[in-house]
Order: sequence, then C-alpha cells, then structure tokens
Amino acid sequence: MFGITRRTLIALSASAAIATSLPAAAADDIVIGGSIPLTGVFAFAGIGIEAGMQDYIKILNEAGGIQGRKVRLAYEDTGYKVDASVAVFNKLTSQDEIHLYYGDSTGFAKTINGELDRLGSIMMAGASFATELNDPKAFPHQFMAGPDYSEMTGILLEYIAKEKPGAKIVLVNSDTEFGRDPIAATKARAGELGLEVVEEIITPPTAVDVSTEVLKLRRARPDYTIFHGYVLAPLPEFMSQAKQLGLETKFMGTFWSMDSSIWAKVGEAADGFMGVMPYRYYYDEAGDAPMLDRIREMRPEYQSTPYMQGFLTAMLFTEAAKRTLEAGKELNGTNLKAALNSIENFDTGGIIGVPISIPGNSIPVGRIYRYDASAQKMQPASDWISVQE
Amino acid sequence: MTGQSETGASGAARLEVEGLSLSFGGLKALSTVSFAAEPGSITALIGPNGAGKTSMFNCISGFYHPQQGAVRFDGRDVTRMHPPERAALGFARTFQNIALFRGMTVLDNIKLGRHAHMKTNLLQALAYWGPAQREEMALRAEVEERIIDFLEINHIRNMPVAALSYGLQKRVELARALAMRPRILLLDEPVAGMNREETEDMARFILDVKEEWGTTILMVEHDMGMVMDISDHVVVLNFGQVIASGLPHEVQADPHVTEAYLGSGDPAALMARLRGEGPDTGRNREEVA
Amino acid sequence: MQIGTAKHSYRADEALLTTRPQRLWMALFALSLCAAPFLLDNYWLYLACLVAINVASATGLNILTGYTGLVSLGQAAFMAVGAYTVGWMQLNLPTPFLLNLLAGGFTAALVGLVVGLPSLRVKGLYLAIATIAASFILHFVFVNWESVTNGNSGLTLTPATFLGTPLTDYSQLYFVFVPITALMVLGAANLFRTRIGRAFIAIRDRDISAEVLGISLLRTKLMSFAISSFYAGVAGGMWAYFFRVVTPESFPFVYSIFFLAAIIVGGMGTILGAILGAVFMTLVPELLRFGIDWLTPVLPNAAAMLSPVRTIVFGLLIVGFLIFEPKGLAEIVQRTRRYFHLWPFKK
Amino acid sequence: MSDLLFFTEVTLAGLGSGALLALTALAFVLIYKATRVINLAVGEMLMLGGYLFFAFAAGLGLPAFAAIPLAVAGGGLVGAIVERGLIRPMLGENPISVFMVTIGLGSVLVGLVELVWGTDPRALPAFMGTTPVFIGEAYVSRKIAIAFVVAAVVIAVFLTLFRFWRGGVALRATATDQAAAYSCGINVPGVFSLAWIVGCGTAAGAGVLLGSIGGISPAMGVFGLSALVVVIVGGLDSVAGALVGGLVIGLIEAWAGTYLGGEYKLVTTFGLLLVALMIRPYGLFGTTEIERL
Repeated sequence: MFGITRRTLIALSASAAIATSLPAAAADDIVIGGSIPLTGVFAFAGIGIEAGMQDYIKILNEAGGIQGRKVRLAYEDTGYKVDASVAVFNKLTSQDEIHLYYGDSTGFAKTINGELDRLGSIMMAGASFATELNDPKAFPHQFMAGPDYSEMTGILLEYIAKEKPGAKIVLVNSDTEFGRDPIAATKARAGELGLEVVEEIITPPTAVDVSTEVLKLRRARPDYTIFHGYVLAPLPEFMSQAKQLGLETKFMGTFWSMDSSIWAKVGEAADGFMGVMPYRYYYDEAGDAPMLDRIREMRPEYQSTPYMQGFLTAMLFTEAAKRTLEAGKELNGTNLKAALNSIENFDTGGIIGVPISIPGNSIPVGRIYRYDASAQKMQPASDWISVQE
Repeated sequence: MTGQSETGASGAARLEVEGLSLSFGGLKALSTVSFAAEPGSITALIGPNGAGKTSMFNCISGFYHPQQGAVRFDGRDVTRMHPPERAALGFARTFQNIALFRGMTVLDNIKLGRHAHMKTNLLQALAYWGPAQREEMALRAEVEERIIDFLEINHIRNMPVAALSYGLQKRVELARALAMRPRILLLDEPVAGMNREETEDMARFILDVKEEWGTTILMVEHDMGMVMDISDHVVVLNFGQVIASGLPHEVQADPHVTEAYLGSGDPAALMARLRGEGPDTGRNREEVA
Repeated sequence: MQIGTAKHSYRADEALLTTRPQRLWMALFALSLCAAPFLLDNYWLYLACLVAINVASATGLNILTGYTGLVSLGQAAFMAVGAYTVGWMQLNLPTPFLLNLLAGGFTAALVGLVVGLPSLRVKGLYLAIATIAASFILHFVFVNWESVTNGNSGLTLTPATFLGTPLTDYSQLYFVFVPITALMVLGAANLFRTRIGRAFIAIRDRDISAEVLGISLLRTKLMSFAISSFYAGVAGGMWAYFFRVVTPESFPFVYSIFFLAAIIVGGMGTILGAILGAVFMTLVPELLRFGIDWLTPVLPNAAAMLSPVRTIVFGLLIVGFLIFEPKGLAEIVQRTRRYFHLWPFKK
Repeated sequence: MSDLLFFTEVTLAGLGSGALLALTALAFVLIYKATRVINLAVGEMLMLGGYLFFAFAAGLGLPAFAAIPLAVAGGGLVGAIVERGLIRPMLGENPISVFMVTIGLGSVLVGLVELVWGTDPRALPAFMGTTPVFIGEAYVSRKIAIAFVVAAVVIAVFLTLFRFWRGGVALRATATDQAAAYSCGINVPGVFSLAWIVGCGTAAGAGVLLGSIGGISPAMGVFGLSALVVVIVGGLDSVAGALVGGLVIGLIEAWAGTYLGGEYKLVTTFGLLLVALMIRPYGLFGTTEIERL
C-alpha cells in the first residue's frame, strides 16, 4: 500500500524481532557494538548490514559461539549522522564491555579513530571503504571487509584495460567526500594502464536534473563511464538519456551501487550496468559456497549486497576474536587486529570467490558483474580480480 | 565630542536654520526657511497640518538632507552630518509617535540616551571591568539623581515601557532626551494626545528643563494654549515657508497667521485653537500607536 | 519597590544576581557542574561537552538574533570557520590550544563582519537569506581551498595539549569546555549591562530612533555580527578539538537551523534562554533514543522510527513554541519562579 | 560536435530546468503576495507532491492522468490545513517567527515522509515516454522539454488569471493593501486560504515533474533553496519576476555547471543572490518597501 516496499517492511520487522527476541545477556558474552544507519539516506545499507551481522552471529552461536562464549550485537540507529554515531558509540561503550565495533561512515571512522587509539580495547570495521582508512599506521585498529574505493576503481580499470586497451573513460563523481575519494588514484592508475580519462564530471550532491552533465558526456563520447559517490540517483537518468542519444558508453559503478534489487526497480534502462562487487550475490549458485546455501536456508527471499558486507564483517570480527582467544591473549584492539592480519588464504565459505588474506586494512579483491534486466540479476562478467601488491 | 560633555548640558547652543529648501521629487516641502533658536530659550514651530514642521525637524536631526541651505549649531555647519554624529554634538529629540524601546525597562531606556557620550569598549563590556563598571555606576547615579527624581518617575523605573500610560511614556522619552546631555532639545509634539492634566505637567517639566538645565529647546506643537504659555519665541510655517515669527502675542495677532489657519479647516474651531481655548488636543490616541 | 538611595546600592542593584536565593542556586549549579565528571559515565560526559559547545554558539547567535534582531542562518558556517582555523593552527603551528581557540574566534569574527555587510542594505528575512547564501559560499571555500582545508577529506587534528597533557578523554575536555563556555555566557550577560548591549537592543526594537540617540547602525550591527561569530568561532574550535575531524560536511545547514531553533525554544533575547534552548535541543534527541529503547518491546520497528521521529519532534518544537510559548523555556522558568516566590502564601 | 551546437544544447537544458525553478518560485510568490509569508516549506511541499504521486501511481496503480491531479489536490489540501492551523494563528506576528514556523513545518513534513515511505530514493513510474526531442540539431532531454512546456503553460495561466479573474484581482488587491481590500468586501481570509491552497498545489505539481526527472527522496526539498534564490532575484511579490528569475538562474546554473564544473553550480547561484541583494534588495521586479519613520 502506498508503495512501502515489502522488503523494507520485512527488513524492519525482522531486524526488530531479532533485537527484541535477544536471549538474556550473559556476562561473558562477546559484544559487537554498532552505529548502524537504520534510517536516513543510508538506511538501505544499514538494514541489510544489520541483518547480515545478526545472521552470521546466529550461525556462530548455534555452533557453540567462540570458546563457549556467545556473541551478541548491540547496536543503535544513527540516521547516518556523524554526531549521532559518536553518541551511539559512547552510549554503547558505557553500557557494555565492547571489543568489536561496526561504524557507519567515513566521517565516523575518522572521528572516532582517536578515541579508538586512546581506549586501545576495540577493533572497528564499517560501511566505509574510504581510501584514507586503508592505512594501518594512521588507523591501526580499523579495517574494511573489502577493497577500498581506489582499489575498487582499480579493479574496474584492470578489467577495462583487458577488454578494450586504450579505452576512453569519463569519471562522474558526486561533490562529496565519498564521491571525490578515488578520483586522484583512478586517474593515476588509468594512466599506468594506458587508458585515457577524457572528462571528469562532478555533480552537486543534491543534483536531480543532470541534462547538462549528459551533454558533456555526449561530447566526450567515452567507451566507459565510471560513477562513484552515489547509490542510485542520478545514474538511471544518465543511462536512459544516454540510451536516447544512442551513446555507446558502458556505465560502471562501485560497491554501494551494485545491489540488484535497487536496479530491479529501474527496469529496462538498467540493463548492461556494470560494476565491481567484492562478494557473491545471494542468488549465486556456485558450488563452492556453503555459506550462501546457509543464508538461503535462513532467508528465503533475496538479501542485499550490504547484507553480504555485514555478514562477512561479522565473520571476520569473530574469526579475529577466536584467534585472539585461542592464542590466550587478551581481547583488545591491538591483539584483535594482529589476529585479523594473521588471516591468510582464508575460506569465507564462498562469500568471496577466492581465499582471502588481510595483510593490511583492506581485502583488495573483487569481481565485475553486469546487470541483466530480463533476469533481474547481476551476472559475473569477469573472474575474481585481485589488486593486492 | 568636546569639553562640555563632562560638565553636562551647561553649554546651551544656538541653532540656526538658514535658507533651507527640501523637496521630494517635484513636491516642495520647505522653501528657503530661515529662523534661529537662541541659547537657553524655548522656540515653538507651529503651522497648520502639512506646513512642513516635521520635515523641518527631520532636516534638523539629520534624517532628511535638504537640497539647499544650512543648519548651524553654534555657528558650525551640521547640514551633512549623520544623526549619530549630531547626537554626539548635543542634539536630542523626542518623537511625535513615541519612539521608546518597548522591550526595555524605563531605566534602560533612559540610560540609552547617554550612549554617544560613553566610552566603554567591547572588551571592557564583556568583562564588565573597572572602567566599564565605573562608567555604568556613574551613569546610574546621575540618571537616578538628576533625571528620575527631576521628572518624578521613581516609581516606574524598573517597569517595562510597554506597560506605561501614554503620558508617562512621553515623560520617559523626555527623560531619555535629557540623558543625552542635550545642548539643544528638539521636542516633536510633546503634549499631543495628552489630557489637560498631563499637558500641564509636561509644560511644567519643559519650563523646569529650561530653567534648571538651561538647554535650548525647539518644539513643534499643536496645542496653542501650551505654546503661547511657555514659548519665548514662535515661528509659523505654512506651505513650507515662514510666514511669521516673533513673540507669542505678536504672532497671535498677525493676520497672515490667522489666514493660514483659517484657510485650512473649520474657521471657528481654528480661531478658538489659535487663541488657545478649548480642550482640543490635536490628535487622537489611536494614531499614536 | 524603592531600591536604596545610597550610592553603593546601585552596584548591588546592577549585579547579575540580585537576591540571596539566586546566588544560592547559582552556587549549587556551579558545584554540580564541578561534580558532574565524577558522577557521569562516558556517554553523558560526551553529551555534557556537546552541550557546552552548543550553549556557547547559541549564546552567540542569541546576541545577534535575540538581542540585535538580525536573523542569521549562518551560525554553523561561522563555527566551521573557527573549526578550520583551529584545525589548521593545531596542525601547522606550535601555538597553545587556548590561543588557537581565540584565533578561531577572531577569524570567524572577521568573516562575520564581511557577511554582516549586507545588513546595512537589507534586514529581516532578506538578511536571513543572505546568511544562507554566505554559508553555501563558505562551504564551497572549505571544499576547494585544498591547501588549507584539505578539501573534502578535511583536517584530522591531534589532540589539544594543556600543561603537557593531551586532552583526549571527555572528562578532560569537559574541564576545559565548561569554564570557557561559562566565561562566554558571563561575557554575554555583562554585555547587556553596558552601553553596547543596550545599543543592540535599541537597534532590535527601533533602529531609526536608535540612530537619533547617537547609535551608529553600521558600527553596532557589524559589532553584533562580529561578537556573534566570535562566539561561533570559539564554539567551532571547541568542536574541532572535541571531534578532532573537520570536514566540509561537519557543519551542515541544518546545524544553523538547530541554533535558531535552540534560541526560539529557549527564549530569544535572554541569557537564560540560549542556555536552556541549547541544552534542551541537544538532549531531546538523545532522550528520544531512550524512549525508543523502552518502546521496542511494544512496537517492533521502533528503532527504525528514531530518526524520522527526531526530525518531526524537532519541527514540532519550533512550531509549538512559536505558536504557544513564543518567549520560550525562559518564560516558563520565570513563571515557575514567580509561582514559587509567592508560594505558599498565595495560590 | 561544434561548440556552438553544444552551447545551444546546454542553454536549452538550462532553460528547461529554469522553467522548473520558475514553477517552484511561483509557489513562493503566490503565498508571499497574499500573506506576506516566506514559506520555506515550499521545498518540502514539492517533495510531498512527488511522494503523493508515487503513492497514487505506484502504490494504488492509478494511471498518471489521475495520479497527477490527485497529487496536486493533496498538496493543496495540506496547504489549506497548514494555513488554517499554523499560519492564521501567527497573523500579525513578526515575519521572522512565521518564517521559522515554516522551517519547523518543513522538518515535520520530512519526518512524516520518512516515517511512511522510508528514506530510500525512489524512481517515479515513467509516464513521459522516451523518444528524444530534437530542436533543429540540438538535443533536449524529453523530460526536461515536457517540464518546460508544462511550467510555461501553468505560469501563463497564472498571469492571465491574475489579470482577468475575480479571484486573481482579489489576490492582487489583498497584496497591495489588506485593510483596503477588506473594506472593499474582499474576503481576505478566503484569499489567504486560496493562496496557500494554490501555492502548495503548484509546489506539489512541480514535485511530480521534478521527481519524474531525478527520482524522489526525502532530501529533494533542498530544491526549494534554489527556488528561493529565484524569488529573491526576481522579486518576492512578482509573478513575472519568478518567471524571469527562474530562467536566468536556470541558465546560469547550466553554464556554470558546464564550463566551470558541477561543483560551481550552487556557489554561482548563491554568489549571484548576494550581488542581487546588495544591488537590488527587493529583486528585479519586486516592490520596494519603504521604511517609515
């Protein structure tokens, strides 16, 4: 009724149901804290992340937890506002003993970093893949469960260089910290790979009407257009206008634009959209993915890409905690991070198609997918690409 | 500005208007008006409605800039000066439609009058340091002892202005003008809208100001009885020109004046008004709000 | 009520706190402020620091909007100027943090002077809109003046150090912020005991007759802008030391609306109003968080309602106070005080 | 492609988005003219219009020709409620207070929309077709072309109504002098209500157009700020000013966005606003308000 999607409702009630049906907290629970955007401009991600983390924790607890200790997620909504995220962090860390924390934005990750260093007791990951955070010296207690934004565009460029050497590329970025993040790195990498960046288009963060930008695109006539700094809008408008104009360019995006359910709503115009995705999709039938089977068992309906991100983050959190406890060490930021960095050729149960290692703050692997409008699915367009140095 | 500011309003000034002309677009409001207000005297500016009295006042206090002519203050040409500079020089005025600050108490309104003569700067004000505090205390003492007592408004000093009666508001406005250490006091219809008793009080205060403070006073007023009673000198304006000036009884007898007033309304009432009879107060109260 | 005639009593009469109960309450309040860090947990200390910052900025805006009658929707942008100044100095100069805060205040004041210039030509809503324009232009500067602001990623500050100790935890910051804010509030209260404060009010009430009293509109309005943005700048500087990351997105336009809302809800043109308003508007969203905690068992999707409900409550508070209690919380406090002043002798 | 053709296309795109700005600005002007209220919630009314259309067209599955009038009517209804419930009690108050009431109202509307529809941006059902439009050789986005035509027609209708229709005359009279209009037997409260209904309805309609171009989200109300710039530049009480101002701002934004870069759009607009305020505080076509002593 009135267009409230079923997905939203289900996600909301499911998440809340889990939140309410929590078993009584035991004193030795391992608590994962979370500043999660269940509302606000990034709610679409937050709802999936929360569900993914809860599901993995459930699987883990059913298998006996970590050395007999149960894992619990304590989180609150932030509305994707930095000050609210900080407030939630302070509230949760005052209420519980927390060693693992999920943060919701680049701004929060940077803001809380000093506090993490001061406390020394917490390792954090989150929804930000900002290039700046991929620096173990400056952010010793943080990591990201995937490639950073520059690595994402690096994977795209790698693919382009193979498909069409010397291709002309246009970068379209939103005028935000998120949007501008990989521009410099992308241009440098494109140069190395012999690709030509023919135009850079910056859109105001509030842009709704992109007609003039489309005209610029038309004039540049690129082979590939790489969007970054958006979830969905204004990509569909770019694509449908480009189609009207008969432009041949291929449109590409990064992780946060890759959920297939948001493209399903766009319809025909979405066909052919490509992008980099660090995880497998819910409907991927690959044989080596027992975790995906497990997820489909728990949740019969499609789960979003943020769900996968949350799921994997919880997996890595708990893996680090397990390794720390097994080594007989105290749970704190430094030990947890060291344990995380000890992860080598780790099997994620198929969430990521190749075994992963985390020597630093990121997992620089991903795969190119292409949206197929008739099947309403993202189909693999490449093999897994690693840009690890 | 100069030395007199420490000694208060002792130095009554001479105000001279010379050949003043003012027009709005094609409309001539004043044409070559000349007159003078002598130090320590009360000069009244009268004339029928639309004669240019308020325009004259606005030229003297610096709101309007006349096209020709000059306003001189003790011989100094002030025609081009802005209102705040004039205030610093010793101009003080009251308004026909009371221009008190309604959000403040009586005391604060009066204190505001001294603004231009005070020296506290921003830093001192924020800290409320020695000099700032001393200056404020001196002001408070002076306002209390010289002005509030003098105008008999002790009982209302901490009341918000908006709560006062019309007559009292006019009195507070006079108090504020006195706090400006005026060397010339411009009163724009000081008794308009007052009843007989309030009018008499105000007339007494104006005379007292002249005697005790020795300030030069220039006023616009419609209440002829009051004008004739207290003025030393009367200037009559009509259609933007001076048609008569002199001692009150001389002006009263001037046929031009009679004619000017006769030409602009009910003859009987105007004659009575010119003679200062009857309770006509010129304006009704609604207009003043 | 006659207040004594002896000279020394004028001083007593002009004091900020005139009665014994007032002084007693103030002493109690000061005592509880000192005790707070030892009683509150980290979360509430965090909120206390944030409240201190917001009170400082709201007090500044109140000087401009509440007392001088010049509506500004640029307070957050002025805070940003202060925050960037402090951030830049902290990273590039060896100056002590208190000096940086002052410099943040002065830079913001300078910018405030420039932004205040249109106030000579336009007033009321037009001025409010000019300040909106100024904040968007400042935002552009923050994004594009990369050599100073580091563009979109902004500045990441090292902690302030005081007497050799880095100020990193909230109780340390609390002991720095609260006295600074208290001083700023005291300064504002003092201001309105002197000619300058009176001139501000005069301009708000009737600017033309203020001119006749020798108050220069130009100077006074600009002075008000400067003080207000100085307050914002210092508050922004504290903000920078508090969150330690300053980006162009740190001070969004709604933050300016927040401050205007705070002084409306608290009470325009009263010192108490800005304080109450900033405290109230900072804490209400947090209290809603607890409301959601309690509601969750009854209303399954309560958590997902928090942010919209906050937005709605924020709007309703503005609308409700303007319609039903335009003088704000300060007036409610005054009424309560009068009531208890007479109690139990009179109902 | 020749530079001249490119320039022409950019200019046409600018005119198109300028028409949308003008339409939104019209909502400001109507309300300001009658009630002297700057309604900052116009942006949120516009957003609400987009969501109402979404609810009727996507939620209830109504065809566009039914959903559009319903969305406009819904906007008008909200306008009527707001006028009676919030604005009328504030009559005679300081204009700043009323302005702040509309800011509060905007916040409430955003919260309500988030509560009902969530915060995800959504696309509106397509109803404009996809065949590209070419004027000569120059390409114009079809949606923008349609928006331009609709906005132009609506503004023309309003200009005509103001001149010839009784209600329009009553509105103009009220704008000039409320007391005099009242004494001439004009139903001034009625005019107030009418202005809010029509103004908010217009905003809602603009929201449908805007939403069909760029999708809808609770944050789309910021478009109202650009429209506010238009009315300040054009004159708060001038319909013609809204029209000319809208086109001017649309063109300048398009040129700035193309030749300087997208990040220059907003700053150019607001820079222009500051200049306009300093040179002509009451806008190109606005009535100068005379300060009285």
